Amino acid sequence: MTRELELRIGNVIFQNPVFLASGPAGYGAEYAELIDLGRLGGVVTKTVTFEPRPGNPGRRLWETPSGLLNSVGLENVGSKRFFAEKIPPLIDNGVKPVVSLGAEDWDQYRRMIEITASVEAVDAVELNLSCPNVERGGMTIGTDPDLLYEYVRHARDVLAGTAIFAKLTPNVADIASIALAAEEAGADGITAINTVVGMDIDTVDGEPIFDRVRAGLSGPAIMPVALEAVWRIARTVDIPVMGVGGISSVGDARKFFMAGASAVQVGTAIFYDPALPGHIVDALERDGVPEPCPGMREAEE
Amino acid sequence: MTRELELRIGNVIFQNPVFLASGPAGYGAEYAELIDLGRLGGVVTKTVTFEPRPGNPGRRLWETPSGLLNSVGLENVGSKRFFAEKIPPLIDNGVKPVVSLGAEDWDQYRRMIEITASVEAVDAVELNLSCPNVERGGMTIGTDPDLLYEYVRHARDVLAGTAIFAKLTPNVADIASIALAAEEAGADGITAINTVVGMDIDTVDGEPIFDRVRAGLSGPAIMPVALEAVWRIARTVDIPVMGVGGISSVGDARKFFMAGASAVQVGTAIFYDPALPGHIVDALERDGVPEPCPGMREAEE
Amino acid sequence: MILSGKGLFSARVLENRAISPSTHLIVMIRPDGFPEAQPGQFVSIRITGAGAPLLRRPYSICDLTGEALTLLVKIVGVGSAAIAGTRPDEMIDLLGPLGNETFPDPVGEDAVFVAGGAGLAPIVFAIRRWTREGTIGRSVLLHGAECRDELLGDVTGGGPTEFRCATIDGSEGHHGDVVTLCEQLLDAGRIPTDLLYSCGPRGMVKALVERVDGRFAAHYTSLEAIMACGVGACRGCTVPVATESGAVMKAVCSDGTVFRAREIAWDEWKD
Amino acid sequence: MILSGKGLFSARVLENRAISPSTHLIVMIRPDGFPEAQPGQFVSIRITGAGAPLLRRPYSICDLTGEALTLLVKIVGVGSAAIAGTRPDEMIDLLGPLGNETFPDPVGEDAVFVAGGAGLAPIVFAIRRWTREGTIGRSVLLHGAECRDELLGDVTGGGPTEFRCATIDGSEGHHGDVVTLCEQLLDAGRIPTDLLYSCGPRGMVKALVERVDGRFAAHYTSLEAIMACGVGACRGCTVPVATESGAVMKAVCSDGTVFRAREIAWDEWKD
Ligand SMILES: Cc1cc2nc3c(=O)[nH]c(=O)nc-3n(C[C@H](O)[C@H](O)[C@H](O)COP(=O)(O)OP(=O)(O)OC[C@H]3O[C@@H](n4cnc5c(N)ncnc54)[C@H](O)[C@@H]3O)c2cc1C
Ligand SMILES: Cc1cc2nc3c(=O)[nH]c(=O)nc-3n(C[C@H](O)[C@H](O)[C@H](O)COP(=O)(O)OP(=O)(O)OC[C@H]3O[C@@H](n4cnc5c(N)ncnc54)[C@H](O)[C@@H]3O)c2cc1C
Ligand SMILES: Cc1cc2nc3c(=O)[nH]c(=O)nc-3n(C[C@H](O)[C@H](O)[C@H](O)COP(=O)(O)O)c2cc1C
Ligand SMILES: Cc1cc2nc3c(=O)[nH]c(=O)nc-3n(C[C@H](O)[C@H](O)[C@H](O)COP(=O)(O)O)c2cc1C
Ligand code: FES
Ligand code: FES
Repeated sequence: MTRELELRIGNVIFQNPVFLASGPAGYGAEYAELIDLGRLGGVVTKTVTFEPRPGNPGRRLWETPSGLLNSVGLENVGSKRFFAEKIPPLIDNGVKPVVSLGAEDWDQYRRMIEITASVEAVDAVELNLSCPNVERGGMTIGTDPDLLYEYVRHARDVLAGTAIFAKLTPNVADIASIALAAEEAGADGITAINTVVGMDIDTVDGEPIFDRVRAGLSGPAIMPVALEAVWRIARTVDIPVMGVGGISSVGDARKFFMAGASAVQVGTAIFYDPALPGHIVDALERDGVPEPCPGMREAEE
Repeated sequence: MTRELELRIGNVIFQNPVFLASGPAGYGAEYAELIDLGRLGGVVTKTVTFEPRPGNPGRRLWETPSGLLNSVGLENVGSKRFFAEKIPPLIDNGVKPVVSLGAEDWDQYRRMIEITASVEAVDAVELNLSCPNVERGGMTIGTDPDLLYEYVRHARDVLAGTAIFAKLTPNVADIASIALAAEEAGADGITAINTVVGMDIDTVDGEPIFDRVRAGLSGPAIMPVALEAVWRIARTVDIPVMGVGGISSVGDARKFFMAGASAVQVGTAIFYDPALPGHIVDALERDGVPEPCPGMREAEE
Repeated sequence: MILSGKGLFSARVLENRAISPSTHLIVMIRPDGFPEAQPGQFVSIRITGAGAPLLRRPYSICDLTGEALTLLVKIVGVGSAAIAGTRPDEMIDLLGPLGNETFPDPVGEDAVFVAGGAGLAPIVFAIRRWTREGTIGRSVLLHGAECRDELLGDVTGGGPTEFRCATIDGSEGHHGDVVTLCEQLLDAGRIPTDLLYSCGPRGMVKALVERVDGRFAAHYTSLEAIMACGVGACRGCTVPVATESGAVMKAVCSDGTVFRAREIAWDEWKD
Repeated sequence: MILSGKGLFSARVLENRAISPSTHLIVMIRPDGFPEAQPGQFVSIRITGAGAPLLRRPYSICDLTGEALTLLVKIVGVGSAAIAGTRPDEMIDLLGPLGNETFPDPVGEDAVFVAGGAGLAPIVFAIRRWTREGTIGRSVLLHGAECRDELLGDVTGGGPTEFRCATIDGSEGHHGDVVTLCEQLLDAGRIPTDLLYSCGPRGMVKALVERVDGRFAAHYTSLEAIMACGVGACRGCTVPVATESGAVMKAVCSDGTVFRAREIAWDEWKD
């Protein structure tokens, strides 16, 4: 009882439903020697903002039990260099980019959408409405359905024909209602989840590990949280859901499809197992895409 | 740079700030042979509801990476048997109980508060406004500041002289604002956090692990999430905060004090290391209670 | 019955012997102060090492003498693999003895034991002890497994009067499941019908209840469930038990591990 | 410079030798196809076993010959302990060689090497290789540690012209820190001033920059930072580097590991 491998969003076709999550793999090229990117459904590039961002000072990574805290702070080269230098090598090598667009504030966001609209080679974007590391925008948008609606709606209006995924933060009381707002605003798909807010403290110096204190938790520790978010969203919206969060084995990927995801993204796991995305594709090619759990579509208890 | 061990809430004195969290240790007596309960600051008993509850059917426990999902569903003997059978043995053995009160609905809750008020031996309660396993009440109350205010206010009005802790769920966008509502309603302290919502799927039968699908995630996996919640709450309210969530070493306990907690609770860790609560008391007696991080009280960036 | 004296112990491994490709018999020096225990009681083992699984792993006591504590460990995952990999002189951190309801002593009566796979462990303890103490009459042990490699053989030492096995694939002993073997032996009048003691996969015990239970005077079974505390506190290991006023939830760890098999509300108990 | 050819390899351990109570020299058979590497490059090792830490652990290449790949591993936590505990014939999963900027060849000039603790690893690689290839003039290795037990000795094989060590507690060699030793030797005119190569704790390298850097024609240092990807993708291992237009963030893994020591914005780089 399996589904086709191909994922279609309007006219946009992804050869299979296995992606690299935004961030860990950078612009893709950095992993080109280690992961056969052309075999994947696509690579979600690290979030790009209109202007370049230097990212956060101080420590940026810290391990926790089965988890990784990061406070990279959306370091990126900015939209200009991104489209000029980072996108062409992907396209030239047969890699399907999904461009993750950041939202620092409304003005920067609009310009980001505008410049994206002008790049023909890009026909799929993911709106990062959820990064917990940016002071302005970021998390606020992803926790407020009305604001989120405006952002998604604007992207929908400008980026006709482009597949638009809205990436959501789990740091809300009801992620499904946020997903619904994104769907109503015209998103073609939902990506869930971004990192879970967390922090750690260095007991030796008695100071928080990160300069900005809070950071984003990823990795196997959050897998159950991501799975539940996907389940809840998939029951609520009619558009496809990309599941992401702690996938660290083929079995984990299968769980996300069973929870109702139409695609999966691998993030943190590539740090220790760059072969995993390929193994998931292998498994799907061999066994097909798992069907959702029978109870997945039933009415909420 | 350390603080006193004793924790005072009004006239209620706890000999030290180390507690057993509500649930894992049951009514306390079950662990009496394994943990020297009388050495602890107190034992938060498992949540009791006015009427007995059979708890959830199906599987109730499942391990995840560095985490434990539970769907016990507040199984308990009900308030009558609880006060008659479970409280006296604790008191008789010099154990300080903190009674965790459940809130199924307004009516049950009022009756629960009423009966509690009539039990003189009890001078400390924790309001479980956050259990994700109960259909009515539970999580809804903990995510709605207005509703939560009503519940806490009522307890405050009826339970004069009793130390009241409000236990919060992390499954909200802004736990600090919920804590503030509890403080305004008259809570003497905040307990944070309850379990994080999660789920898992059995890839063999393609069904959710739990009959009720969602469950509560505890253990080291959620430690960074709990720590951040405590930090944020401690910066926001002026009442003491009890930190709970994934504490599995003396070092973890120290982190919570550094994040601004006035006390800690140990839950899941007692399953594998029943000696841990005692070791934390040892460490605090030896080195004192760690001071909060210098940056803890600074204005929010 | 509340059996007391449980505690945390550190036990030194004396011998670790593979008794099948996936199952080890681990003999430890009985730790100082380790209390007397009964068949059906268990210990809960802490798995250590970098980020080992959180929860302790429960193991039935497979034998307890004045000198030694024996466990039977089948490798099914990371925890059991770690335990099965311990070497002589290594220490095992265990909590026990746990469980308050145990296999009742047959006080001279005959008994049939049905053990599926590693469910053999508490059965072995019962047979060894009662044989040593002379409190059992005729004893028949029926042991079932998927195939020859999964069979654990008669590890009972001073064993039962009679030992038979069944394999699903027929690679050794009776070709088929052990419940059918039991049924056939009952039909043939070849085994006693006083007492039935069982331990094994839920499907096996449920089949025993459905197909042969009524032909015995009593049927006691030692159950398994995923456990966290092991002491009745967390209410995580519950099993629905039928009572006059409907099913009530009992904790396998503290209200068991032994139950009267027919009292279990099998249809409401999902794995 | 972008060095390519990195990949995933599985390397068989040939020898594991303790060179101090807490440090092991691990010699592996150079895996088939493992590319040529330069001093300052590193490999990233996957720690396996039940719930091992998520991230790979980065280790400088301590030597690479046609046959062997050598690492120097100081035990500081769970990952390093696992690697230091590998036995001959066990396999190590490694990603590498990583790092794009390496210690530049001295092409005949004299050089001073300052190595703090396990920072000796890439220094050893540089000295061994340049000595083998005859591209280095006089070489002086200054090695510092807390105490005698932490000293790693001269593990360079075909080593430097001169080797001195310093211990904070004075239990061996110069009594004091290695930077002061370097300063004194400079003051006494006893060491060359062409090139300085360093690797060690941040405090040591920072002190070198503050106190002796200006007396050398050039100072190259191989840095460490907590890493996730090791390939420049995640931007987790950044170090602020002073440029004309202010500090920019460079990745230790892909823009390093070797930097001109004085370019690092040390005051902005917190550990
Ligand atoms: C009271 C009791 C007595 C037991 N006695 C024995 C014994 O004598 N010999 C023996 O070999 N085994 C015994 N078991 C089963 C043993 O505890 C499990 O095989 C072990 O916990 C699996 O751990 P793992 O880490 O190797 O497997 P995991 O990787 O955790 O899981 C492997 C499989 O085992 C299942 N499982 C996990 N935990 C448990 C659990 N606590 N109980 C049952 N299934 C579980 C999982 O669902 C999974 O299907 C007993 C269990 C109980 C509850
Ligand atoms: C490019 C590079 C080359 C290195 N070369 C060597 C070498 O040749 N020999 C050697 O012994 N060590 C070397 N290290 C350091 C080594 O990677 C760490 O000691 C190791 O990762 C610690 O892992 P652990 O699990 O044992 O310790 P953990 O339990 O993770 O931590 C122990 C301590 O080490 C710190 N730490 C954790 N991860 C790192 C990290 N990636 N880098 C630095 N500190 C860390 C922690 O903050 C903590 O203080 C190198 C590091 C880098 C970045
Ligand atoms: C180092 C790092 C950087 C990340 N950067 C981004 C980012 O730029 N944009 C984004 O939407 N998500 C970012 N994420 C979040 C991931 O895309 C993903 O949602 C999250 O890590 C959970 O998945 P995982 O557990 O598989 O990593 C980042 C995660 C990590 C660990
Ligand atoms: C098995 C189990 C049962 C629990 N029951 C309750 C409960 O009855 N009431 C409550 O407020 N919290 C309950 N909790 C939550 C814990 O008190 C605690 O908030 C949470 O587990 C996080 O802490 P930990 O990681 O130390 O376990 C329970 C947790 C577990 C694991
Ligand atoms: S395992 Fe906790 S009640 Fe049985
Ligand atoms: S470790 Fe990822 S950029 Fe250096």
